Amino acid sequence: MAFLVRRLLLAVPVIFLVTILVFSLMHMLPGDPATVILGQEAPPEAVAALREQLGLNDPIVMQYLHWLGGVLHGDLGHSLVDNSPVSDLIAQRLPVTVELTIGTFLIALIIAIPAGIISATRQGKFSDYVASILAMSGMSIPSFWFAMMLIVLFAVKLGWFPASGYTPFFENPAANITAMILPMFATALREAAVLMRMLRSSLLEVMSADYIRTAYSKGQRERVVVLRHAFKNALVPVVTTSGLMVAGLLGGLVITESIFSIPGFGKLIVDSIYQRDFVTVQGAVLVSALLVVVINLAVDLTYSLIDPRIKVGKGAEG
Amino acid sequence: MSTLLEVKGLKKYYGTRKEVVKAVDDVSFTVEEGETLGIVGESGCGKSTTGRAILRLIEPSEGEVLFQGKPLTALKNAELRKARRDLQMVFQDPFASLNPRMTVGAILEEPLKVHGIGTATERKEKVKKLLETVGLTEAHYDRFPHEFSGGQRQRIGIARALITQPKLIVADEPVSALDVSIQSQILNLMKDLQEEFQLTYLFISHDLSVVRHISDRVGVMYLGRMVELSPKKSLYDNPLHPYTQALLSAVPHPTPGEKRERIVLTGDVPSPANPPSGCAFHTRCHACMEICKTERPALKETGDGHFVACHLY
Amino acid sequence: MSHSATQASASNTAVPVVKKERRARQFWRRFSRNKLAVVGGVIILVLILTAIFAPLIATHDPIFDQDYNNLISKPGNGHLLGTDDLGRDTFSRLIYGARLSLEAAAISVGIALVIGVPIGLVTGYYRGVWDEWVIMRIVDAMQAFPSIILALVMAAVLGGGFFNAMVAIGIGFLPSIIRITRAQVMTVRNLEYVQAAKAIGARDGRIMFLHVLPNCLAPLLVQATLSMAAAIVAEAGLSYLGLGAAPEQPSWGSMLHIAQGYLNIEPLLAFWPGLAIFLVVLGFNLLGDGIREVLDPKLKR
Amino acid sequence: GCSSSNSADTSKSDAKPATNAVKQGGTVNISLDADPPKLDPSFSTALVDRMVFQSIYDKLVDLDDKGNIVPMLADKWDVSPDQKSYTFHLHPGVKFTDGTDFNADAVKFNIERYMDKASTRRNELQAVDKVSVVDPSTVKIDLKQPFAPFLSVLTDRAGMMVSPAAVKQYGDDFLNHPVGTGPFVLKDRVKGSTLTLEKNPNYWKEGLPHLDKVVYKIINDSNQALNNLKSGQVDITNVFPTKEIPNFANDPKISVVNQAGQGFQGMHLNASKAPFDNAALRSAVDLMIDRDAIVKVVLNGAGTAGHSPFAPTQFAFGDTDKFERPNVDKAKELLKQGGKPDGFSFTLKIGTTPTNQQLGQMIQNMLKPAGITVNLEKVEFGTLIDQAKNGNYEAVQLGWSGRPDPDQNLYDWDVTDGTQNYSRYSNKDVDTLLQSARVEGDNNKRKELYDKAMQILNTENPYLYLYHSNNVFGLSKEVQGFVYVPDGLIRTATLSK
Amino acid sequence: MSTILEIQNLKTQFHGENRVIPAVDGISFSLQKGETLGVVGESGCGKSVTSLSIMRLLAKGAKIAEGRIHFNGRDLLSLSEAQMRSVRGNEIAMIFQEPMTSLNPVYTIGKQLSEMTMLHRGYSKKQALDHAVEMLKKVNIPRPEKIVHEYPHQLSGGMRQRVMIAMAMSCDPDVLIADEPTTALDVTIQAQILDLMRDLRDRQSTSILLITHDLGVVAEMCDRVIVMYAGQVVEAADVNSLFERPAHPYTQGLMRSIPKVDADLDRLESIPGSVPLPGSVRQGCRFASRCEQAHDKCLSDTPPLFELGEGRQSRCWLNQESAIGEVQHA
Ligand SMILES: Nc1ncnc2c1ncn2[C@@H]1O[C@H](COP(=O)(O)OP(=O)(O)OP(=O)(O)O)[C@@H](O)[C@H]1O
Ligand SMILES: Nc1ncnc2c1ncn2[C@@H]1O[C@H](COP(=O)(O)OP(=O)(O)OP(=O)(O)O)[C@@H](O)[C@H]1O
Ligand SMILES: [Mg+2]
Ligand SMILES: [Mg+2]
Repeated sequence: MAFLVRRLLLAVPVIFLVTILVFSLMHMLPGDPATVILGQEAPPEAVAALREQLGLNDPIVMQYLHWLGGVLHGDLGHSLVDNSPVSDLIAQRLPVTVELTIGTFLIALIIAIPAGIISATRQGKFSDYVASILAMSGMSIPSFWFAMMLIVLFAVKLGWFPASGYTPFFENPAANITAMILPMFATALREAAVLMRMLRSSLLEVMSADYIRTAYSKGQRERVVVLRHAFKNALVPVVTTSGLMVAGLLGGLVITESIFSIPGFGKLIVDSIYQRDFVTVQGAVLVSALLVVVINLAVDLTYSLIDPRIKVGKGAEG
Repeated sequence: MSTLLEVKGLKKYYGTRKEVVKAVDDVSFTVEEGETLGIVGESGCGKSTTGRAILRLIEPSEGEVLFQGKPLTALKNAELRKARRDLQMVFQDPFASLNPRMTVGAILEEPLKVHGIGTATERKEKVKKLLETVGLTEAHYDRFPHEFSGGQRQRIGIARALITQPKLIVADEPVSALDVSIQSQILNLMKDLQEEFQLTYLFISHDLSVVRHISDRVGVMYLGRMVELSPKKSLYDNPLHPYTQALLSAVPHPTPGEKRERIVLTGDVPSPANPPSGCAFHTRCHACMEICKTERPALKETGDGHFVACHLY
Repeated sequence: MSHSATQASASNTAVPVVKKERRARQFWRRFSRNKLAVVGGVIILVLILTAIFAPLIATHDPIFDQDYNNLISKPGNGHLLGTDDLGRDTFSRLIYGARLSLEAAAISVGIALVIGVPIGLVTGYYRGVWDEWVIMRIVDAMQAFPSIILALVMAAVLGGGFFNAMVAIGIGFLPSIIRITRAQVMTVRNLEYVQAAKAIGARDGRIMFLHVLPNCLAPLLVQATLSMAAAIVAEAGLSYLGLGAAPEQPSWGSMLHIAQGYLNIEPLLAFWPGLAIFLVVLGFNLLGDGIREVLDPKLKR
Repeated sequence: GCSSSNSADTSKSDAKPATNAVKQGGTVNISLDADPPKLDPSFSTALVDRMVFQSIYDKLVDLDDKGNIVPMLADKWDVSPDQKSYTFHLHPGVKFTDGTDFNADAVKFNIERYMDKASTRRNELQAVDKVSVVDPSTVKIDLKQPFAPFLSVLTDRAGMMVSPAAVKQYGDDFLNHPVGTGPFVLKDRVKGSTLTLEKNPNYWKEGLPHLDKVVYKIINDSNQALNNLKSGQVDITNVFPTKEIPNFANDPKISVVNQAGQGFQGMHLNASKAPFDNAALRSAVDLMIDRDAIVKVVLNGAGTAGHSPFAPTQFAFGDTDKFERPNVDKAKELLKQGGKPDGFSFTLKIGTTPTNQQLGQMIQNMLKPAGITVNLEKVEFGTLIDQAKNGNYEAVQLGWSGRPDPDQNLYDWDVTDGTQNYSRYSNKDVDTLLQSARVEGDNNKRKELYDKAMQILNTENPYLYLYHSNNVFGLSKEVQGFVYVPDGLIRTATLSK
Repeated sequence: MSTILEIQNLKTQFHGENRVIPAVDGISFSLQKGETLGVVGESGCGKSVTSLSIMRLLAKGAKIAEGRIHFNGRDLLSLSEAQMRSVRGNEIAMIFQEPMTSLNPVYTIGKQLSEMTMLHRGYSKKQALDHAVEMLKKVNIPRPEKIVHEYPHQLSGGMRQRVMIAMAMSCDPDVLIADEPTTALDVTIQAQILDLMRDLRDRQSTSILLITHDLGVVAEMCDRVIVMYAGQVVEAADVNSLFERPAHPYTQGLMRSIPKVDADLDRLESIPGSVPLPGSVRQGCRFASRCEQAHDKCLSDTPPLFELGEGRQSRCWLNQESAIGEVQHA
């Protein structure tokens, strides 16, 4: 518990910096939000009025503090564009991306773990080569291109899956899943490749460790040595990568989301940037940074589950 | 003979907020000009830390180091860099102590460059000559470290320490990474060089035989403290501290069938983060008394330059 | 003296301990045994040659050779891979696209290295408050920021254009470059040869740049190569979102962006630039991986 | 003085003979290419908002399929001879979907709300002096001076009636809780994804709407929208990839609505700074552009090349829309006049869509023979508008979706300090002409005034008109009752499936 | 005394970057029941490769090219992998040099100790754990009931090496191969471990193959010694004769180059140069380049391993006259 508190406290400056970073970046963006929101036809008075109403005429620092004050009271503010609470927007969009992320990650794991193990234990053999080449290719395919090709094949030519669109899971689970499969696969391929390579090299390293030789010297069979003795030890870097990956996916599915017209979190941020909806962007990025912190925490907790040497709270900084 | 180096109350604590590792805890000794002071002790007892703190490669937490009467510990950075011309170090790991991206020539010339000694050609000459001195040849000048064996690398390390013609060389386990037959080559070389250049050595090792061979005086460290310090003969023939006695008796002799009284210590060396109170050795000492548990014994002379920190004396 | 002399000659005769091979050649030999890495190297070489000799290889002008009577045509009619939405020769645009891809990789990774390496070097060497509480927290904050969004905003802040977009992508690479440099510096600075340099009285600057930095380059080289792959994908991604290279520039990413509109009509239009990106990214990845394998002592066999 | 007075009894759905009974119930899915940001007509700025508004709100008057102004909530209206006073006779017994009454008070409330400083409708209603309630079903609007486009304005957002009670209840958040008198009621919304509307069971037009549900789905990409149309997940798409039009000529399931709209596309040339402070150079650029090629390539023929802001359906349309074929010699002549005989270069800022890019590159290519070098700069839309407004550009490509009245497509662009006069163009004669056209009630006279203004503008060329694009919808053949209205907005009340 | 393990002409090769490295080049020796056989030699001379060859646990790229390993009447090299597994840990057990890294960091001591008996003796978890506690007691680990639930990183180096020994002894193996079991430990801890090994050997009459480079350890522990140089046996003798009258110049040099803890030597002798890489000497005696007594024949002719009587062997032309024969296969 003390550890959790300490870690969260340590995260405070980071979160704080994130807010400053996003705030200043958004205010450095060319394009006055009032102008963007009101569009081409707006008369200058309306723009001025909106600026006033949005508090855009206050000094930047005041705007920041005002926003921060709200955040500290649990109020992320209201969207500049449609006035709905930013927290509602996030609550609507985040679960979609979370579903997408989890699905992507699971698919990636299901591919990566067996492939990584096979490739590591058959190092230098044909199957290793095949797996390595496939992994390298997987890593090199731009996911949005891959997505486009998947749409051409599976949605347009074969018609197995919808080309795009999104149905909330609780509305129609089957429709939800069929709509999510292509986007998940489009992204998962690359992630699987990354994980697989990480697992492979980590396993190879572990397989040359002394304690693996010890395990063999006990008369243990290879399968047991690999799955029991080596695998768990090889997981630490894989978990690190997974953490980074999940964190990256949560904010980084923008392009997948736009290709498949999925109303996700990344798209919310990008759309809000385009609409100069500062408040929404700030809120969303803040939440995303918090998620990163939480994921890192989860990763650290996982470490200590895997490796008793890593005491929770130690070895955080690399 | 005059005192070249004087170490007074040297301490080095590594602190995390929760625990303090007392790597070196109040160590004092002197090194006379031209002699070799050996320091022995088990792994983690603070030998290296002592050596490095003297050269201020790590900043000592407390204490004073006088070199030729001048306090090294008080020097500013620039002065310290200058002073390092006279104080050199030979490192333990012949594989890690040479920059893999520099040629032997560049490695050896660097100290000269740093101290602005000689012209380019003079430096090159000097290096080539020194290569011969340490048992290598001119031909090695342009080679990279990875092209050498461990023993040869250690020669290069020694040459680097020698090139500025220092007065004191701190050698931190210079032979422990080497095979026996190579080890003796290096030990011989070091002895020869000492003679040739009137060097003073602070020789750190965990190997009692090696220390005996090379040293004039020997200090024994345990858990960051100096427990015994004495001329070699009297230390090896008549060890006073129970730890020294145990240490000496634990060394296997290459004499088969020899029957010896062996003191086998129980337990492990305690952690320097949490050293026992009083005499740090009392937890493993066969002669432990009540006073040992509470009072830390001072290093006192029992005669003939033989110092011991033990309540028995 | 006599002793050392005899030893000198003796040790000479027994020297042949380690191969007398120079690093570069040894590197090359190891590298060339890794077939995949060689494939990667060849791909990149072909890319570079294509970029240099684009005018000789291309059959048409990539920008101004528009033919409004021959839009989105299939291969044929003097167009090796058909034409695009303005009747331009797809093949020629692909060929010229190699230049942009190389520039994208060079600019973004260059920026990241030029800024990131010194920061990582200095903070990793000195550690302390600045490192821990300022630089690393900023790096954390940047990493907590979704990377594509960072690039997007930075690109918008810096203003349009290819160069700026690449700078934005380069800034996105900064955190990882700083981290890798710093981690490496922190390992290397404790190595004995760095201590040795300190012991001979060398200044910090000399130690950092002569002793620490050169020995940190291996992982940076790997990271740089892999980042080049990432840069090309990122450029395509930004182009896909409508930012990046000027519209007439035959960047593969913007070609893809345009081609997406014709996916139902002519999927091949999206196929070619995608394939080009894939191959080049694969090339950089294989190369980076090969270099890593050669340099990583743990993987040496 | 032609005070139109119309008194068609109920709704225009009667225009269609309801011979065999229209199918009731069911859902129609309409794809929109963007998420409607603000469901409040008072603050709405986006074209796509207006799509959804057609289902939620009714207007005082509406447009019919010919573009004529027809009754809606106002059964009829009288215009005073000085054209400064409009009296609307409201349809009786209409209720908002929150159960409150629609009456003259509500109209007064709405018009005044739109005139508020913060409202984006303010500019459209600036001619309004005051609104007075004559009796519960009669409301009178007085203008400061005659304003010819007034009724046209009321066919759109400024004429939409929202529930005053709901506005009071929700305040700023009304835009997320829209309440009108329309055929459908907003039930559920997932931002960025769907808007689900349900039938208004008490709709005042007898027998309407037919559908139980209308779902707007946000699909940004027109190709994706088409894919969804093909697979049946969507019944109507509000955009259609024009290059696909020929492929659907005989499609059994999908028909394409491809009709002229009211808008125009073109580019602003910044007349306040070099090089385009020189009219000859502007004209040289104008002359070199091959508009026919653009329509062919960019629109795949779904539009008409043009040289004026007036769409073919509008009364002001005519000879002013004609243009010359590109002519290098003549252009060179103009360049000489402009003091740049060897050509010049300028930066054209364009948006980031593929169409924007295509257009930009064609212009770049077309100007090359005259020695004019175009540097294209892709600018993200938010920045683009900002820079256009601030005059921070040399040339910028921006168009207009169009409105029914010519004034709404010209006045603000070319009058000195007009809200859309990004070209920073100023010409006394043009100002006078456009002002007079505004207050003139007779459309024939107005056309003359516009012709005169366009003659000046087509030689001065502060804005280069390029083409009028069509509105192109994809429509499943299962959908019945679709009526194309030239404002390009889909009316859902009459749909059935 | 009966022979329990006999190595005949063992040749183990590494397939290096572009050549074959004969790491072990024709080694023969035997281990008697209850005997401790020391193997000494400089780093890289092939000690570990020999032991790993016996266990058939060589790293990838290594191959046993020739030879036989007879163990209890079977040739280990001809066993199937499954048969070999039942030998490993059960009949021949092994302790490695690095106690710090030879235990799996993610499992408890108890779990790692149990693995062996569950595998070879079919113990239940409970039985195996009890047995583990029993074994830990035998190696003098205090509070064994607690230690079985701890992880390796919670133990000191000495404790871990005891655990390794306990593990190796779990199934009462006939042969224990100890590859530099104390090299990583401090002298005082080394003394504890050596005491323990002696004790176990005396109680259970296990045969021990003790690999070390420390002649002191050899003198204290071993009955017989073989000295290896560059992949070959250069001398074999009982421990007393070896230290009193080393026959091979290399052994002689080795003896003279170690500093003594109980005597002051003015100057050490040293063997110049360093061990040649296996396979780098193609002709003549592998030690010739470092040998003070080398003559022409040493450079041109490869010496065989001469049988000197009383079980002594030496690979040096100087011993040719006193030889009573040559070891076969050599
Ligand atoms: N940078 C450091 N931070 C924390 N503790 C340290 C650090 N360096 C050394 N120590 C600790 O200080 C103690 C003394 O270390 P030192 O390296 O001086 O021992 P040593 O006698 O040289 O041991 P060895 O024989 O293993 O080289 C050890 O317990 C070590 O763990
Ligand atoms: N995995 C390997 N690949 C290639 N060569 C190897 C490998 N392992 C060992 N060798 C070579 O085999 C020879 C014998 O190695 P071995 O490990 O048996 O030496 P050792 O006598 O145990 O030395 P040490 O005392 O250092 O443990 C060495 O020269 C070494 O270079
Ligand atoms: Mg040390
Ligand atoms: Mg070994």
